Amino acid sequence: MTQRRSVILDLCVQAEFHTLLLLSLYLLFAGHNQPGGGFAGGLVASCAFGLRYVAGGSSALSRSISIPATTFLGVGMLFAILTGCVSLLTGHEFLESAIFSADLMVLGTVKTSSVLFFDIGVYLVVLGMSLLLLQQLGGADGTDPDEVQP
Amino acid sequence: MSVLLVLPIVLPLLAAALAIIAYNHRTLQRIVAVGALIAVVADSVFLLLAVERDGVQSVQMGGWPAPLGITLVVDMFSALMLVISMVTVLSVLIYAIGQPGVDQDQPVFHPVYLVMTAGVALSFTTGDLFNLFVAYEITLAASYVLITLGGRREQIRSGMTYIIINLLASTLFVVGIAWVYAATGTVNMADLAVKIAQLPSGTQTALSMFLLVVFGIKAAIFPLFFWLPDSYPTARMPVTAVFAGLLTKVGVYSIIRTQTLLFPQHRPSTILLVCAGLTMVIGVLGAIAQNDMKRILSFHIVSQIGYMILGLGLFSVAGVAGTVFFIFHQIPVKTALFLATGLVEQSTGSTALSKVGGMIRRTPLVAALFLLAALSLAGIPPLSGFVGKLGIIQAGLSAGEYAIIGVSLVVSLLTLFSMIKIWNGVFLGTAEDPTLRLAASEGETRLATPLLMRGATVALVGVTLAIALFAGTLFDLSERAAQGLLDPSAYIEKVLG
Amino acid sequence: MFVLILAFGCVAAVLPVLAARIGRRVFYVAAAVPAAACIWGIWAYGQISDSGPLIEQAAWVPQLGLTLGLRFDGFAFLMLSLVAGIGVLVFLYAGSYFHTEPIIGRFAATLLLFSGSMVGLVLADNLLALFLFWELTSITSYLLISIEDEKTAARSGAMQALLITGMGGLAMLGGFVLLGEAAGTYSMAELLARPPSGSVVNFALVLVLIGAFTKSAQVPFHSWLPRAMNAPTPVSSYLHSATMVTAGVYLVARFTPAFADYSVWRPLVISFGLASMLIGAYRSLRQHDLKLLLAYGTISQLGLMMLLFGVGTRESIFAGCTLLLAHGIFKAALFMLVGIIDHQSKTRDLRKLDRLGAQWPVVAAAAGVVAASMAGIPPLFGFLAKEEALGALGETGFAWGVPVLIGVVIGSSFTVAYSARFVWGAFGPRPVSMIPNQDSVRSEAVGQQVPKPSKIFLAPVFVLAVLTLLFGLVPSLINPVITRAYASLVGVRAEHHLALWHGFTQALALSAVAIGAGFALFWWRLRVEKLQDEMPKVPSAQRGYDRTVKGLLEGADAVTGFVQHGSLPIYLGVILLTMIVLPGIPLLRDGVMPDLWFADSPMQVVVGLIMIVCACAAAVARRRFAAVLLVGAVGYGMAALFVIQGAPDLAITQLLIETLGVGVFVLAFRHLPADFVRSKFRRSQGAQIAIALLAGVFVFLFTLFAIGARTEPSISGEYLDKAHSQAGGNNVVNVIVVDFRGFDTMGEIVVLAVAVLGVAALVRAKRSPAEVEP
Amino acid sequence: MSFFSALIVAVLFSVGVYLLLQRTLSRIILGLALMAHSANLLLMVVGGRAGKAPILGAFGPEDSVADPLPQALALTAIVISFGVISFLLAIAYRSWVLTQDDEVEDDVEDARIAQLGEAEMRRWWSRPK
Repeated sequence: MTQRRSVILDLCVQAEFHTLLLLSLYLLFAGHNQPGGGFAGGLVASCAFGLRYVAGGSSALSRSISIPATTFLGVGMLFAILTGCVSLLTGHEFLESAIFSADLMVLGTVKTSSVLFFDIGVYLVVLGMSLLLLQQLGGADGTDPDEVQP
Repeated sequence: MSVLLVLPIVLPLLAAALAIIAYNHRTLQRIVAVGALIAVVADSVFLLLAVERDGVQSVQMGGWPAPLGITLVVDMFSALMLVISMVTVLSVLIYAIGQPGVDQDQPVFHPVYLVMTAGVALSFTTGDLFNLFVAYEITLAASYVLITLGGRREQIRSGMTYIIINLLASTLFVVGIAWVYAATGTVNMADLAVKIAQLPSGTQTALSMFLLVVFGIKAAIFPLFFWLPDSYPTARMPVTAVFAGLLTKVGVYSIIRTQTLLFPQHRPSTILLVCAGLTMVIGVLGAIAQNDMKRILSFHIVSQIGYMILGLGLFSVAGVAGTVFFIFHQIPVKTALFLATGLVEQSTGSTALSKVGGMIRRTPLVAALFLLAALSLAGIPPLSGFVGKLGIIQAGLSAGEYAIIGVSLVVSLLTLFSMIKIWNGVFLGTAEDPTLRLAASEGETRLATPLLMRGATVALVGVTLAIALFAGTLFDLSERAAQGLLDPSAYIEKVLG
Repeated sequence: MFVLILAFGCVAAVLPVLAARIGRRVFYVAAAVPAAACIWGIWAYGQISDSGPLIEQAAWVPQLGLTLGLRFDGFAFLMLSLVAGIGVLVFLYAGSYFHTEPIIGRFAATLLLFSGSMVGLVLADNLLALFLFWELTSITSYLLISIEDEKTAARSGAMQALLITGMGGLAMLGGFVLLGEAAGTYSMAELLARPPSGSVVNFALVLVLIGAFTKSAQVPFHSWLPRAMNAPTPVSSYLHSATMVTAGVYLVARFTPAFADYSVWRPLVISFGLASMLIGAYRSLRQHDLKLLLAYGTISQLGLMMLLFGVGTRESIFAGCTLLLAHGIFKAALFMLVGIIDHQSKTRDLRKLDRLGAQWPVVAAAAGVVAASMAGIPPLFGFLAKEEALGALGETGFAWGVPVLIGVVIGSSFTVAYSARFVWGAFGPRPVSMIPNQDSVRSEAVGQQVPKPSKIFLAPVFVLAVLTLLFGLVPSLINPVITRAYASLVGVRAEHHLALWHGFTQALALSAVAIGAGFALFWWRLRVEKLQDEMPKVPSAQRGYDRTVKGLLEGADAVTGFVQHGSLPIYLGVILLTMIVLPGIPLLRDGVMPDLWFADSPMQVVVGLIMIVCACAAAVARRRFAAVLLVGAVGYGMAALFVIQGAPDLAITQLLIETLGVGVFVLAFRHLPADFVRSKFRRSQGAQIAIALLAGVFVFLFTLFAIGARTEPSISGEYLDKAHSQAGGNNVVNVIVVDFRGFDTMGEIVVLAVAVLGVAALVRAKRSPAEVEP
Repeated sequence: MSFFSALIVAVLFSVGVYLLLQRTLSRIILGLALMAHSANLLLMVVGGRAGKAPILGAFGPEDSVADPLPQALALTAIVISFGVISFLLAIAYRSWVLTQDDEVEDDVEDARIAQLGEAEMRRWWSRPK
C-alpha cells in the first residue's frame, strides 16, 4: 500500500488536512450553540489524520504528529476530570459549570461556559483514540501484522 | 460531604489519566495507583461512617437538581459494598505488583485497573439508570482489556465469549433503558421509583423481568451464567481474582437495587427463588465435575450467587440483610481463594488437581490461607460464611420456604465436598506428575513466592477473619441496609428533595 | 469458660512452632491445657454444688440469636472430665507413640484444637454455638484422620467422615433453626424448659436426630467410623471412641427430657440405637483387625447409649450417664492398647499375633481388666453400667419394653463375645483354623520378638484400667458425679445410686444370661464365623456411601456436560430466549397500544426501506467486505434518520463514527479471506432464524407497549427551559451532553480511552513461541 | 408513535440476532454492530414524534421539538458501542494472527466434560433395569 503513492492524492490531502483541522476546531467551539461539540470536532480531526494515513501510510501519520497518542488520551482525560474538580475546589458540586463573558476586543464579546474546557478534554481523547487506533491496527509500530502472514 | 461521594470515582480516574501519561514509567504508575486506591479506601470508610451517622448521602453532579442532572447516592448498602470492594481491589493491586510479569510488560495494566475500580465504584453509587449503564461500560471495557491482557491464545478464545456475551447484555441494557424511558420519560432512579408505580401492572412486570435478565447475565445466574466458568480461569491470576470477587457482585447489586427500588409492587419472589435454587445446584455440580482449582472456584462463584439471590427472593428484612452480609463476606473470601490459588500456581506452575500435591508440607502458610478461605466459603463456623448462610437460612425457614432452604443446605455440603476435593488433591498427598515434583525439589527458588503476593493474600484472609469477628456490628449494618432497600422512601426523598 | 476454650486455641497456635524446637515433647506441653481444664472443672464443680449452673454469655451476632452462651452443670462436668481427663492421657500417650515425624507439630496443634472444640461443645448452651463447636470437631477430626496425608486411605477416609458428619451437621443446623424460630430462643436451657409444639417441631427433631446419628456413627450412617481408623491411634482412642462420637449421644441426652414424648423421638432413637447395637456387635465378631473390631464395638456401644437416653425414663437416663463414662474409660484404654501392639509389632491383625500375652503378662492383665469391663463382667465399672441399663429397660412399662430388652441382652452377649475375641486375638495363640482360604494371611506369625513397650507408653492404659476397677469396686467414688449429671438433665435428684450388688434382680439374671451366651459364642467362634460367612450378604453402608459419591460425580458430569456446553451460539441462544420469554409473558397480559401512525415522513420510509434491505443483504452476504459495507450503509441510513427525526448532532456524530468504524473494520479484516466459510444449511440454522424472528417481534411489541404505557410528559421540557438561561448554550443536546449530564460523557471518554489502550496492548502483545505455529 | 420506526428497530434487531448466532467471528461482530444500531435508534424513537432540532432559536413556539434527552443518551451510547466494538475487532484481529481462523471455538474443558457426561448418560440408559 505504501509504495503506490499518488502525487495528486498527496497534494489534495495536504490541502484538506488543514481545512479539516480548522473545521474540527470550529465544531469544538461552536458546539454549545450549534450542532457540533467536542466529539464531532475530535472525530473530524481524526478523519483528517485518517486521510493522511490513507495517503501516506502509517509512516506519514507518525511523521505528522510527534507526541505519543497515549499522551493525548491521558491529557484529555485529565483535562475533562480536572474541569470537574475545579468547581469542587471552589465549593461547588463536581462538574458544576460557570458562564464567562470575555471581551476579546476585535472579535467582540464571547460568552462561553466553563464546560468548554471539558469539551476540549473530550476532543483530545477522541483524537488520541483515533490516532492510536490507526497506528495500532494500521501497524505503525514495526509489528506489522503482514509479517506473520504465511 | 459531597466530596466524599465523588472521590471514589474521580480519584481512580485521575490516577488512570496520570498513569496513561506516564505510559512507560512503571514505578510512577505503581505509586500513583497504590496511592489513589489507599485514598479511596479511606474515603469509603469515611463515607460508611457518614451514612451510619446521618443516613442516605447524595450529591447532584454539576449542581443540577435531581431528574435533570445525574445523582450519586450512597445508602448503607452502597457504602458497605464500596468499602469492601475497595479494600479488595487494593489488596489485589498489591498482589499484582508483587507477581512477576503481570504489570512488567504491560503498561496498560495500571490505568485500566484503575478505570475498572472507578467503574465499580460508580456502579455502586450512581442513582441514574443511564449512568449505571455508563458505569457498567467503564467496568466492562476495562475488564475486556484485563481479561485478554497478555493475548495468549486461550485468553483470546475465552475472552471472545466473555466480550460477546457482555456486549449483548450491554445492548440489551440500552434497549431496556429505552423502554423504561418510553414508559416514564425519565432515567433518574428515584424519579423512576415514583413513576413506574403508575404504569399498568403487566408493563411493570415486563420491565422488571427484562432488567432482571440484563443484570442476571452480569450476575451469572441460571440460565445466563454459562460464559463465566469458561472465561474467568484463563486470565492472569490477579485479574481472575478481582473479577471473581467483584464483577458478578456488581450485577447482583444492580439486581437488588433495581428490584427493590424501581419495582416495589412487583416482587418476583417465585422466579428469583427458582433461579436461586437452580443457580446454586448447577453451579456446585459444575464445580464437582471440574479437575482444576481455577475452574472449580469459578463454578463456585456461580453457586454462591444463588445464595445471594435466595436471600433477595425472600424480600424480607431478614433475608435481604442475610444477602447483604453474604455479599460483603463473599467479595474478599472469593478473591482470597483465587489469590491463594495464584500462590500455588506461582510456586508449582499448575493448578490442575492431578498435577499438584503435597503443598501443605512445602508451603504451610498458603495451605493455611487456603483452608481458612475455603472453609469460610463452605460456611463452616465460626468463619464469616457461616454467619451469612445462617442469616439466609433463618430468614428462609421463618418465611416457610423449606424446600429452597433444604436445597441450600445440600449445596453447602457439596461446596464443602469440592473444597475438600481441592484440599485433598492439591495440599495433601503427593504430586502425581513426576516432572513437577522434580522441578519442585530441584528449583527451590521457584517455591518462594514474592513477599507482596503473600502479604496481600494474608491481608485479605485477615479481612475475612475480621468480618467474622465483627459479624455482630456488620450484621447490624446489613439489617439497616436491608431496611433501607425494602423501604426506599428515605432514598427517594433524599434524591428528589 | 471462654478463657478456657480460648486457651486451647492459643496454645494450639504456637505448637507447630514449638514442635520444630522441642520435637515430641510438645505433647507434654499440650497436655497441660486439658489438665488445666480438669482442674478448672473440679473447681467449678465445687461452685455449682452450692448454687445453680455457671453461666457465661458473649454476644456475637445477637440479631441471629448467635450468642456464645455457655453453661456448666453436672452433665457438662461429666462430659468435661471425660474430654479433658482422657485428653491429658492421650497427649501423654501420643508423646510415646510418635518419634520425630515432621507432622507432630501440626498433629499436636490439631488435636488440641479438637480438644478445645469438644470442651466448647459440652459447655455450649446456645444451640448455634453448639453447632459451631460441633462443626469444629468435624473439621478437626477430618484434619486428624488425614494427618498422614500421603496415604490414600487416610485421605478418602477423612473425606468420608467429614461428608457424613457434615451432612448430619447441616441437617441438624436446619433442625436447630426450626426449633429456635418456633421457640423464639436459641438457648438450650430455655428451649428445654419450654419446648415448642407444632408439626414443624417433629420435623425439626428428625433433622436434629440425623445430626446426632451421623456424629455417633449409628447405622446406617456408621460407615465412616471404621474408615476413620486410618488415623493414628491416639486419634482413634480420643475422638473415635471416647469423646467426639459421644457428641450425638450427648445431644440426645440433653434433648430427651423435653422431647421424649414427641411422636418421632422414641421410635427413631430406640430403633436406630438398637439396630446399631446389634449390627455393630455382629460385624465386630468378624473383624481381624483389632482396631476395626473395636470400632464396630464402639458403634454397638454408642447404639446402646443412644437407646438408653432415647427411652427417656429416669432410670434409663441414669444408666446412660453411667455407661457414657464407663465406655469412655474402657474404650480409650483398649484403643491405646491396640496402638501399643501396633507400634511395637507393626501389625494389628489378630491372625498374625501369636502369644503376645506370654511376653507381656502385665499388659495382658490390664487388657483383660478393661475388656472385661467392656463385656460387663463384675466387679468392674462396665458391669455396673450394664446392670443399670438392664434394670432400667426391664421396668420401662412400655409395650415395646420387652422386645427391646431382649435385643439388648442379645447385643450384650455379642459384646461379651467380641471382648473375649479381642483379648484372645491380641494376647492368645494364633487362631488354629478359620476360613480355609485365608491361610496366606496367617503365614507369618508375629509375637516372639516384639520389643517391650516403655513404661511411660503404658502408663495411661494402666491409669484407665485402675479407674475402671476402682469405680467398679467402690461405686460411691463416682456415684455423686453421675447423680449430679443425672439431676442436671432431668431436673430431679436421683432416687437410687450405683451399687455393685442390688440383690437378686432381673437385671442380674439377664447379665448372667448375656455373659453365658457370650462365652458360648466365643467358644464356638469357628462355627459362628462360618455361619456368618454363609449368611446372605446384605448391602453394606460402605457400598451405599461409595455408590452415592460415584453417582454424585457421574451426575455432576452429566448435568454439567448438558448445560455447560462450551458453545457460544448455544449460550447466546439460551440468553436470548430467556430475554424473550421472561418479560414477554407479563407483557402480553395488559399491553396498551399507543396512538399509531405509519411513518413520520415519506423520507423516513425510503431511508428505512434501504436500511432494511441493506441489513438483510448483510445477513446473507458471502463476501466479508460486502457485509461490512452493507452494515456501514445501515449506519449511514441511521444518520439520515436522525436528520429526519430532528437530531443534527446525532447525525453528525453517527456519520463520522460510521466512517471511522468502517475504516477500523477494514483495517482489522484486511487479512481475513474475502469469503466467509460457506456453511451447509444445518438444523441449527432453523433455530437461529426462529430466535431471530421471535426477538424481532418481541422488540417490536415491547416498544409499542412501552410507549403506550406513558402517561406523563418526559422531563425534557425543563432542559429546553434551562439550557440557555442557566447553562449558557443554545444547542440543548450539547448542553445536556457536556453540562446537565456531563458525568455520562466523562464516563464515555474513559470507555474510549480504555478500549483503545486495550487495542494497543493486544496488537503489541508478544506471542509465546508455542503459539507462533498454531 | 410511528409504526415504521418501530419496524426498522425490530428488523435491525432481528437481523443482528441472526448474525450473532453464527459461528464466524466477523459475522458475530457485524451482528452486534447491527444490534447496537437498533438500540441507539430505539433510544431516538422512544423520544416520541419527530420534530425540529432542539436548538434554541431554530424553532418557533408552535413547532414541535424533538425530545433532546434521548438524543443525548443515544449520543453517548453510540460512542460507547463504537469503542467497545473496536476492541472486539482487535480481538478478532489477534485471533486471526494466532489461529489463522475466523471461527469461534468451543471451550475445550467444557467439551471434555460434556463427552464424559454423555458417556455416563448413555451408560445409565443402557444399564439393565
